[in-house]
Amino acid sequence: MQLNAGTSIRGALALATCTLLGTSLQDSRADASADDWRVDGGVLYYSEQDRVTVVEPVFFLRKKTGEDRYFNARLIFDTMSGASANGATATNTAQTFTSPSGTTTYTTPAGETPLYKFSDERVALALEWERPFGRERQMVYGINASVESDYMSVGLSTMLLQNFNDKLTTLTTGLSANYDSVSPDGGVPVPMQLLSTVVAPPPADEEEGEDEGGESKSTLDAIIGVTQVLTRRALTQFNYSIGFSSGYLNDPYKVISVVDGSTGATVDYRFESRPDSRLRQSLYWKYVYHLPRDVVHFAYRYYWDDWGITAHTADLHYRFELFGRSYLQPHLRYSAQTAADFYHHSLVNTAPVPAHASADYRLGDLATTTYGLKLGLPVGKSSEFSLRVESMKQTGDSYPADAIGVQRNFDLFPTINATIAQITYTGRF
Amino acid sequence: MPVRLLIVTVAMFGLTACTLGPVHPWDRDLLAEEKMQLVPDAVENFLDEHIYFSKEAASGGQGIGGGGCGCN
Amino acid sequence: MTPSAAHLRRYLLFGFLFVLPAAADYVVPDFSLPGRDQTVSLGALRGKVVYVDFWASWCQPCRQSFPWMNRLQKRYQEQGLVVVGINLDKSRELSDDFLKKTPADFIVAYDPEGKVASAYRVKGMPSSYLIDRQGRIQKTHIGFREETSADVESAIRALLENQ
Amino acid sequence: MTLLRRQGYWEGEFTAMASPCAVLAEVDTAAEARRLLDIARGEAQRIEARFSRYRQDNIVHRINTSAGQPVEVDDETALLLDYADRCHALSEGRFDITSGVLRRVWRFDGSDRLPEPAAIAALLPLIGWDKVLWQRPRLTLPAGMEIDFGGIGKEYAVDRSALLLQAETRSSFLINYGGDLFASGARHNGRGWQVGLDDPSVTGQGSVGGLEIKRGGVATSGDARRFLLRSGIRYGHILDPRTGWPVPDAPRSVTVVAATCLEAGMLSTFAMLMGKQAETFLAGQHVQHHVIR
Repeated sequence: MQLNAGTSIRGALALATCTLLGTSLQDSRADASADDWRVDGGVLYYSEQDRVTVVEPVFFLRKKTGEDRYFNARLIFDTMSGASANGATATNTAQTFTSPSGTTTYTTPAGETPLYKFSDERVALALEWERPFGRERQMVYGINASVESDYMSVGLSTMLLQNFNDKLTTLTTGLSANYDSVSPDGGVPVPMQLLSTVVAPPPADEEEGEDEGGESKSTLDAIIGVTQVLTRRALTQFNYSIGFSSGYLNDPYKVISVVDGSTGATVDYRFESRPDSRLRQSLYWKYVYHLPRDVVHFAYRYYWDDWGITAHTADLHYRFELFGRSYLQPHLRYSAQTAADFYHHSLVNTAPVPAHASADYRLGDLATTTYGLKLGLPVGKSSEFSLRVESMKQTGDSYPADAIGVQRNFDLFPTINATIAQITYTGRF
Repeated sequence: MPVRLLIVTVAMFGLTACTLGPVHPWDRDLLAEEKMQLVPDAVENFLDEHIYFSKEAASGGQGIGGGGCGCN
Repeated sequence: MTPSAAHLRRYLLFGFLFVLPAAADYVVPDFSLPGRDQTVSLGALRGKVVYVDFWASWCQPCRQSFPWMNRLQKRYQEQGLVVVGINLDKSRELSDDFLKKTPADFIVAYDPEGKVASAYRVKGMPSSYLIDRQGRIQKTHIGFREETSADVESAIRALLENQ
Repeated sequence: MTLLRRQGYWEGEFTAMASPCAVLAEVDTAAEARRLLDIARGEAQRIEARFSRYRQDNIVHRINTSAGQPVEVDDETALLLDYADRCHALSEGRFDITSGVLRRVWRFDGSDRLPEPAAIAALLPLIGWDKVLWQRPRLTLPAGMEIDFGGIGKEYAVDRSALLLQAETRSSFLINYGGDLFASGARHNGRGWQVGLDDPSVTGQGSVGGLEIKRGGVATSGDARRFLLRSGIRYGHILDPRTGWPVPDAPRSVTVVAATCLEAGMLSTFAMLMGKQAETFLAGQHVQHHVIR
């Protein structure tokens, strides 16, 4: 461009200046876009009638670290206290139990379901990273760890989400592995050993402390699922998941009553014994529908495993939109499961000793019914406070047909009533 | 798969086939809402999974991973 | 294969085969839409470099693209750039609320039924189309990313430079 | 750093780039004014730290001591180098960021001590942007040569600070770094910001007429006190990099108003470098300008 006095270079200079100021502005000053942070703080209060009470404060953090890139962190504190059924059934005499190492004993009055007292604290931390790979694929990597006085767990997981049809269809596949180690206070019981044969150790071992080593188990889980947008108002998700655990799967604190074949009176107990592997599978379906203002979430799961347990679970949330951003959300959940093959409420002393046996009610024929209500209230421009109160009931066959003699006088499957209360604050900034 | 299960699967698919017309990107206003996400409240979902994991034998289905616990 | 599953499979297949026509020299369909104060017609903007952006109030990345589009419009106004934000909300009230919080210093047009969006085969939200002075699409883009907005801007400058 | 309450606006002052800097903002509260002042000051000091040739810890020092080895530069430096390259082309070599070495021989202290022509001639091989190999992001400066963003730095800092403030507030403000200005828009009363033009003969003490600016950049080249006088000829401090000598008949000062401070600064510098043809050059650019001879 010949710069004789008259030529105008103003346009070219203006463009060069824009180049300098334009791009340089973006490089040095990231656009502070809102909603990069989401923080959820919540406390769960779970309390069973005269059994265990759990207070569980949790802190969730989700930070957007780039386009479709997120960092998630979950910090969980768990304090459990109260009593838990040890597996033995109520009977017509008082009952005393000794811990596997024989160092602690506790007694239960006649006619009452034996419970053992415990309290424990647990801290768990999970970290997750979400990374996009092009517009259609997202990977999630996660690590987690959980520590309590007698239990430790570490694990990692990865999930792939692949979009099709302009994100109308999403295929999710995931894998996770966990390693847990349990070191029960009171020692690791010998499965199926009769409590009467447990010998209290000589005092000398006292100060060396209760804990005599521990056991471990590892778990592998895989999931494959499809999420499909059906209409402007509806989407559905369908997952198949499979999980395999192997190693020490027993509950070290659980025993099973041994009763006299004719009178049905409890004569002894055995530490429970479960198989050392478990293959779990489930089909899960979720359907979400947006009515003119309200939203319905319905989920159904069919579960089955090689312990002989099958379970149907249905879960329904109906969210009523109130004024502004507040809402009321009733919740209904029903789950019915069949007993594990080796579940028995008790064993007959004359019968041959089975390889595996457990009286843990959670492995029995069980129906869980939960209903509750959640209230959500807006806080400021984009934050929210919510309160949820629910009631949960677990019932089983209290008077099974195969009960013998005195057993018929007692409730062999006491109903559990629990209250669930949760307050949560969700902050976005 | 037991027969009962097959019936359940077919029923589900039947339900979803009704209106599968394409949903344009600009028709996803409702689907973009927070309450329409598959897990609208991660805290509640996590706590529920923890309760039922430790109070029932069945577990999982919705997602994977997450620390076990000696919950008893 | 239950009938519905077959339908689903065909539907998935259909998704794969679909390809947007080659972006360059594809003369963009004209449109005329109601604007905030007067009708907005693409034909009337022939001779200008036009940056069409389809957005909606519920779309999070759209919110982040507005400050950048405002800067674009202010910076290249004299050189002949026109930014047109086509809103696809079903109700005007939603977009009005959005614009109160996130002002748009560029032309806004309304396409509640998505007719123009269909004509442009919008594949994701937001979607943007860079149209040269002769009305041909030179660049299309789905989504908004800080990193890629820099080269969109240099493409705009290139189009502005050659008269 | 001070903050003063003025008639209808706040004025914050600080020093950076060896010159008095001010931010005038029509905001309501002192807190808001201080916030904007902090942002502007932060940016000015950031740019000074990165591009001043007086410091040993920045990219300019690394380049000037690279002894002929290629140096990889970051995006912002690359953009400035691209800009300098473009200005070099637009001014046909008159604007050259490698001409800084000439200050080793020229002292404009009003005396009559002109440097030896031989000393000037010895420096010429070390001057010339065309001798530099600039292939983004690598810059290779022949040994002994130096670059200096002095002619761009201050105006760049003004515009950068203005862009940051514009993203923070919609109220009107005026940024003034040592005479290089940017006004963001009309004031509440609809009028522009009043800008006094320094009288070069008594720089800093009196102005030779004012200028009202609503939106845009203002820059002034030329500094009446820096000259040499020998046998009746006044040698201004604006040097032509191609000859190493002051530009003959350059005006004492040129003030230009343009869309950005950078454009105003470049046009005023180009005009000074055009010497006798300064006025004709500026007339061809259709910008508001003011030349003092």
